[in-house]
Amino acid sequence: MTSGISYDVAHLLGAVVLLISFALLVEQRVIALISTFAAQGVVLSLAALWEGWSHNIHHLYLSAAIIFTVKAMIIPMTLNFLVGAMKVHHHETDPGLGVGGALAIGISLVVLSIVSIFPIAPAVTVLTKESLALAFSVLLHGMLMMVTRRNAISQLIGFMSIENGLLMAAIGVQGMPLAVEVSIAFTVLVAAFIFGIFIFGIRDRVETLDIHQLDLYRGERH
Amino acid sequence: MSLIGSSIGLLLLLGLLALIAGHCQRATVFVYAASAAAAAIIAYLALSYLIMGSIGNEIVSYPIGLPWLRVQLGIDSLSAFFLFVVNLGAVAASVFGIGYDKNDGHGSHGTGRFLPLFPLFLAGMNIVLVASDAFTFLLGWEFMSLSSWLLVLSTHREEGTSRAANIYLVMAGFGTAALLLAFGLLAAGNGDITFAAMRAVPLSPLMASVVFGLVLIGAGSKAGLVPLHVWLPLAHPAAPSHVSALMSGVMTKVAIYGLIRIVFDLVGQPLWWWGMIVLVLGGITAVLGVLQAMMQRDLKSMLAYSTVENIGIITIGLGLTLAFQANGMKALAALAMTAALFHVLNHAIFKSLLFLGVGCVLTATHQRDMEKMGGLIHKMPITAAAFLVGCIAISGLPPMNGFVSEWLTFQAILNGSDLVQWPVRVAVPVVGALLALAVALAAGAFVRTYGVVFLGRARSSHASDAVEVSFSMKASVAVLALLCLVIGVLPTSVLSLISPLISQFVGVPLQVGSGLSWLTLTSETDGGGSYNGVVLLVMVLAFMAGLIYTMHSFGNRTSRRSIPWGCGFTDDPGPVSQYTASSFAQPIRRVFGASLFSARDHVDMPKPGETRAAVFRVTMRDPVWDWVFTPLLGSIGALTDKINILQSLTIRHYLGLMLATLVVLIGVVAAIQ
Amino acid sequence: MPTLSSVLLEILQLILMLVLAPLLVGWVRWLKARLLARRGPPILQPYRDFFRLCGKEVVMAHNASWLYRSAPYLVFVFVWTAAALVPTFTTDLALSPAFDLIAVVGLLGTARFMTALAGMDVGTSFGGIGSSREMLIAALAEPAMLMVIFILGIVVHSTALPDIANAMMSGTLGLRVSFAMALFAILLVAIAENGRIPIDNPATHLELTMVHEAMVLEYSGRHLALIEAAGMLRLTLYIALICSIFVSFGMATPGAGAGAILVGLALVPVKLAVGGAMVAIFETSIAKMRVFRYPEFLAMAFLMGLLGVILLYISRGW
Amino acid sequence: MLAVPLITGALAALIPNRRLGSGINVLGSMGTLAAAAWLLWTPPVASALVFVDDLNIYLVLLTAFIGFTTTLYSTGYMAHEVSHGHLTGSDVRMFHSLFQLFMFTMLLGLTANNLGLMWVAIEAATLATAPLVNLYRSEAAIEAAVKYFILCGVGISMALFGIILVYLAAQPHLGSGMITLTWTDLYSKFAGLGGGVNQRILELAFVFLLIGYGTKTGLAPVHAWLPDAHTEGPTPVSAVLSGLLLNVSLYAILRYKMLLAANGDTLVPAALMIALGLVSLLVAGLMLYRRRDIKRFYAYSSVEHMGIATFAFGIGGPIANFAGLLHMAMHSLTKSALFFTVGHMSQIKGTRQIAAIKGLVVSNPALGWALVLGMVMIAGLPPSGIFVSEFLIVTSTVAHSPWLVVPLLLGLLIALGAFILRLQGLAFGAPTPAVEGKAPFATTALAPVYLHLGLVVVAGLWLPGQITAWFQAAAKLLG
Repeated sequence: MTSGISYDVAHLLGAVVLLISFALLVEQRVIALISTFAAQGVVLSLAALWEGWSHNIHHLYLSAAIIFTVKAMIIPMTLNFLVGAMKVHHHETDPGLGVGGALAIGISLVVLSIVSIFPIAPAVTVLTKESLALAFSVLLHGMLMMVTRRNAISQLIGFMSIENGLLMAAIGVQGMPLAVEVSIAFTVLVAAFIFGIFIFGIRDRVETLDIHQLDLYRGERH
Repeated sequence: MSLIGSSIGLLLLLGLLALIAGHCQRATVFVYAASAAAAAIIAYLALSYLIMGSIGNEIVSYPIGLPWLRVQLGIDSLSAFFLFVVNLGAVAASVFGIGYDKNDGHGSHGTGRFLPLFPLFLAGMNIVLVASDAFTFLLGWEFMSLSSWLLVLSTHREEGTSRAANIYLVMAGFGTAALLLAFGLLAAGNGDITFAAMRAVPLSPLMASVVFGLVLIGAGSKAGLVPLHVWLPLAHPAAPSHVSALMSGVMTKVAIYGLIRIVFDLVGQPLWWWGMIVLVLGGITAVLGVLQAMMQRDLKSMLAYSTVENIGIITIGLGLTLAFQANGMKALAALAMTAALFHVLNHAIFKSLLFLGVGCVLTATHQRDMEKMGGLIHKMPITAAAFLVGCIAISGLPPMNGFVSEWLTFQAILNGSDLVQWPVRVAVPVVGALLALAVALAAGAFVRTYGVVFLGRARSSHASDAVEVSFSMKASVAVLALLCLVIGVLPTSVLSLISPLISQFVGVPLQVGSGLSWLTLTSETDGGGSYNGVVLLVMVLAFMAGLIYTMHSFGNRTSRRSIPWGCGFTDDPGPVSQYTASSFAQPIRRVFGASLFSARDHVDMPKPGETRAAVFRVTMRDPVWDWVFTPLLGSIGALTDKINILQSLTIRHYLGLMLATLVVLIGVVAAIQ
Repeated sequence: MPTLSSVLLEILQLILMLVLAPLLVGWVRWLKARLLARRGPPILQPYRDFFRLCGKEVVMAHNASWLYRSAPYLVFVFVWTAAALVPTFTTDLALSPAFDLIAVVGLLGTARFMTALAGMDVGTSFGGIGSSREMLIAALAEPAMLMVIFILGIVVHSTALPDIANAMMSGTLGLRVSFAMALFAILLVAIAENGRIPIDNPATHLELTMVHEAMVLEYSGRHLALIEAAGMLRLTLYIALICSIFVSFGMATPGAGAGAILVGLALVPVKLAVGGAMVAIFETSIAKMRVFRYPEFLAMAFLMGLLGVILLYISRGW
Repeated sequence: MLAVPLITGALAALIPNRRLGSGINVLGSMGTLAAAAWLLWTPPVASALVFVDDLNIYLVLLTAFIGFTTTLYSTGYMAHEVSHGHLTGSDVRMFHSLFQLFMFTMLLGLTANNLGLMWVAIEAATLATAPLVNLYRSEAAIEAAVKYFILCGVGISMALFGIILVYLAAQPHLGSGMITLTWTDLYSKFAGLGGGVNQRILELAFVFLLIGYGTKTGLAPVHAWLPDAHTEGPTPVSAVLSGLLLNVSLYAILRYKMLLAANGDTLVPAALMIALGLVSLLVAGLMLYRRRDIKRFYAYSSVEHMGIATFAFGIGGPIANFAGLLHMAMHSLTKSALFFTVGHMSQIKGTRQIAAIKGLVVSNPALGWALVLGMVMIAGLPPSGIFVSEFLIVTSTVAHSPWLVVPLLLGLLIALGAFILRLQGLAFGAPTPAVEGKAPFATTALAPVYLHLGLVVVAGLWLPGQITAWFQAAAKLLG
């Protein structure tokens, strides 16, 4: 029965990650987005932990730890700091698509990912397929978020949500080497770093965090 | 053959030399002289090949080109004939170039930088002619376009050159693309791009027709076949005159070579309706070309349009050849192909002559506008005489060479009634009428040109201050003029150059009349039509001598000069009262131009008492531009504007695009699976 | 190689054309005057004019070049050469095998080319008008002429004039509608090429109506004599040409005896006289056209020719 | 070889002196080139992390070579920018060190045997060049850098997802662990199994990899970062972005295509590559017409040429693959040369606006003719290597599927039209006034240009046997 329980728990955790990504899609306040993102990190690290425990893969513990520290703690804290440093108002919103639109498109993306992932692999276990499909959905949601949001911080969160999707896929596939997670973590760190620089750079120059303002400087508009 | 290869190599080396020492006057002279020598060697070798049927090794191979297909240069009778034609023009142009004043009416300095391209251009044309695989052929073909494009650009500071050059190279690229596709289809059987392999591949009629269409587009655009001729009247005049001579007189022949090489050699048995298409296109080209030529004020544009006309005449011959060959009428096919090839040679000679003559005029007057000339026959007698010969020849009048090839073409047309398929049978007389119209209009156009430029009185100080040009320039036009006469008088001598080629492609040689008197050109063995240049020349000379003697012995020999009849003016009304080029063309413009080119005369006549000058203006529109190219360019422009939106989207839009691409591709893959 | 008799006949032909041409023109002028109820000049007046002009001093424009001076000779020689090729009384001419109908048209073309150039050489407005219109007329006439040649080419399978005349005389071709069309076309062409009414009026010197006369307006003395003689020769040539094709009876064939040749010779003036009379009658009964109606006139000729070709195709089965 | 740029980069970061820094930069690149050349004589040793075979050896050489010429060029360029106050000394220092870092990532990406490592290297290349794009710190540069970073970052995540899918497919056969991401092992296993691996997963993976690496390759419609990054960055950076980065990411796509081909017959990679290649070619070709900024013009031309190369690999077969490889090399050489001329030109004329520059062959003959030569070459006219590659691509496409030739030729013609139009405007006509008559560093600026173009001309007429052998072997590997 362990396999049954392990399946159920993994299933549950994966679904929660997806749900949180829906929450990310519809959440409008920037500050709240950061907290939601942190929650996603926590659930993801739990998923990694569970996967490692149920399949007895030790390096996944390490992965879980990295995910927890980076995604659930360091990055949200950094972002909160940024928000504070740049005096972003607590009620500043970034509406994106609106609840209805975000949900409609989000659900169709989930359908797409299931339709595309499920038929491909009769040989692979159901769990792998499912976690892949969920991961793909999270990834697509991250992209959707980047497409619809204007605020630099919400964009950054969308970007990292994509990374979360990737992590989820890496965890879901058995025996993915550690190098991958480390590299992801590494990338995300640097990403945050660079983003921070850009955000400050943007702020220095443009006096706003609204990415939309940058569009004024895109090349050869006329 | 290896000598030909070396000569081409020499031309390439000369290009490099000129690149290094382009500024030095001596180097210029040397480069032109050496180009002339190299071209002369090739022409000599080609001639000896045609006469003797062999010049040693027919194929040489060089360690360049594609890794698995080294460049091979080969010669056969077709190559040899065109090598002769091309290098004949090249020698004349090179000799002319020695003396060609840098300040040739283009007002450009720094032409020295463009000098390297002259031998490279010659090399490019020669490479096309001796290529024995598609890669080398297209390499030479593009090289030829490219170097001539840069030569056109040597006058880049002039208004209009840039547009001309741009249209030229894009059209050339278009033509090359069509040829590339044609070669690809020819080779598709086994992927082997040597001509030998292509000959061996049998094509289905459909595939052969597609190849034929592509070649017609590819070679036709280079040759200047309507409606792909639009670049030609822009580009040819823009180049320096000796380059114009090469482009018009010679490069168009390379295009004809391409057409013959692929359609007659590589594709195989033609279908009858190919002949029909080529024939009709040729007729239309001839008439449209000459009508436009009639209406040009710019000397070089006029000659360029006349090239379009002559390409039409050549094409008519080729179309008839195809039609006859498709019906298995070998003797008539031989006649028609002889006509076409003869005209190739003739046009190369007299068009080079005319362009070089215009080069002389430009050197002397620094003008291209006919309306500013006049009376040059007094200032430049030798140029004027040579140019007159060219005008008679290009108008297709005896005793010059142009008449001979047009006569042959008419003979071929008159036999077109024997064809089997009724559409061609109806087309043949109509095309014949078009050809007759074109030839007669050409005579009108050249009367106009010669009359306005060389005859009458000088219309500007440019013309009245003109002086005769340098020796090398005079020499090259004089020699070409002599050639026009010699070929016109002894046409049968040229036939012996063409007959090996005819035997190779048609299967039977042209049957020169045997039962008839010496040196008579006949269309068939048993009579048919006939023309004898020698008899004509002898008669004309004898009658002239007799006549002059008679008139001067028995008539009044005195003469005096006076002012001409001025329609009631007692004072000399001056040169402005002369008929101008525009007024000469006016009847033709009213008759043909009004409907074909929407030609309109606009007269702005001041009211009595007003002191301003009256203004006369002619507007013309080219139907090909209006119907084909302007809409095409417009739609590309509109498409460009639409797609340009992609340049300035926001980051989020781009991400959306990425997402959409992902979704679409996944959908596609799912569909494939 | 040409036989001796054909050489002799050729020389006879050359002289005959030269002699008959002014006579023909004199006859046409006299007849026209009579038709207009005038007395008219004597028929031999053209000869007198010719010799009178030859005796006069030449007056040339200051600007006239060597081309202007040599043009009359060249024009005369080319037209005369062409005239020597058209069978009139015999088809056995020494030069005929050397030149066919197209070559004859070409020779006349060269003559016209030189005339037109000469018209532009003096640098006045009249010469230009004349040259310009002359070249327009020639261009319009040429397709119609080709149609005539095409019809003959289909039937006779040759463009050689003796072949055509022989074939027509043989009577094997029968009467065909196409020939009527061809005759009609070539008549219109001949009118246009010779500058007769309604295309041009050889008698006018009114500036705006001149075509041929405008080109040669500045010529005088012996030059004018040659130009006029060439014009007469050309008219004779065309009438002879039409006769040799369409009313070719009575001509001597190669190898025919002296009697046949004499019959042929006797018939030539008769044919020319009838042709000339027709010209005179036609000219007096019609008015000159505006320049821009020429295209209609000659297009009619061309269409007749084309119709003839197509009818011929039909009659022979596609 | 890999160590040299890394050390040089560190050194360059440490040394404050600008002249010394650029000297070290040049020396380092020379060392890299020498090390790469040394590879030729040492038999390739495959380890789990790095390996060398016929496909990447030529790209390594090319990369090292262009890196070297670019550093040569950048000495003069950077000196000019500093002396005109566009950049500060510390900017140049950053440039040198990041440039060497970029070279390191490129070479690592090319030689990596581990798919993860390759991914990391390519991602790191983005990170190294994003600050370089932003070197001038103008608003437009920030926008370009942000766009570059975000689009490539998202793109590369797609690629990672693809890698995970590849792993998923291979895992049942190779087991877990690093070996399953080692390319050589994967390849031999796939080839050995002969179709045993789940092809549908691989095909799906290829979609992600194509979009991911395709973003970096600059394939339309995911090319959007490319024009801006090329335009706003300093010219040496534009040259290496266009000449090297695009190649390396296309190389990455090829590696996966080889895996799929080894596993068995599949239409998907070919179809997708052909489609994206054609779209890139046509979109970029049309884009060229409305360009006002000369560097952006060239950037779109890069998109176009990457499209052509991708198309060629999509067609497949020994000749088209050969042509694709040749096209990549020729495009790199020509395009970097063109960027050099453009940088030089904009420094002399003080503008990058196409409309504001005319008559270069008159005012600056050496530069103007280099531009003419380069533009003619890139437009695919002979005697250029690009002519050869395009010829081969078209002829092999005709043999493969004739109808594809029509859009291909159409795209080539459209691009040709744009090139000729712009070239004539820039090079000919009456010259426009220059900010400075003659740039003091003409030699270092133009020597690399003529060197590159000379190589392209030679390649257009004659390819050395060794290079042909590499290309043919690699073409065979590509299937």
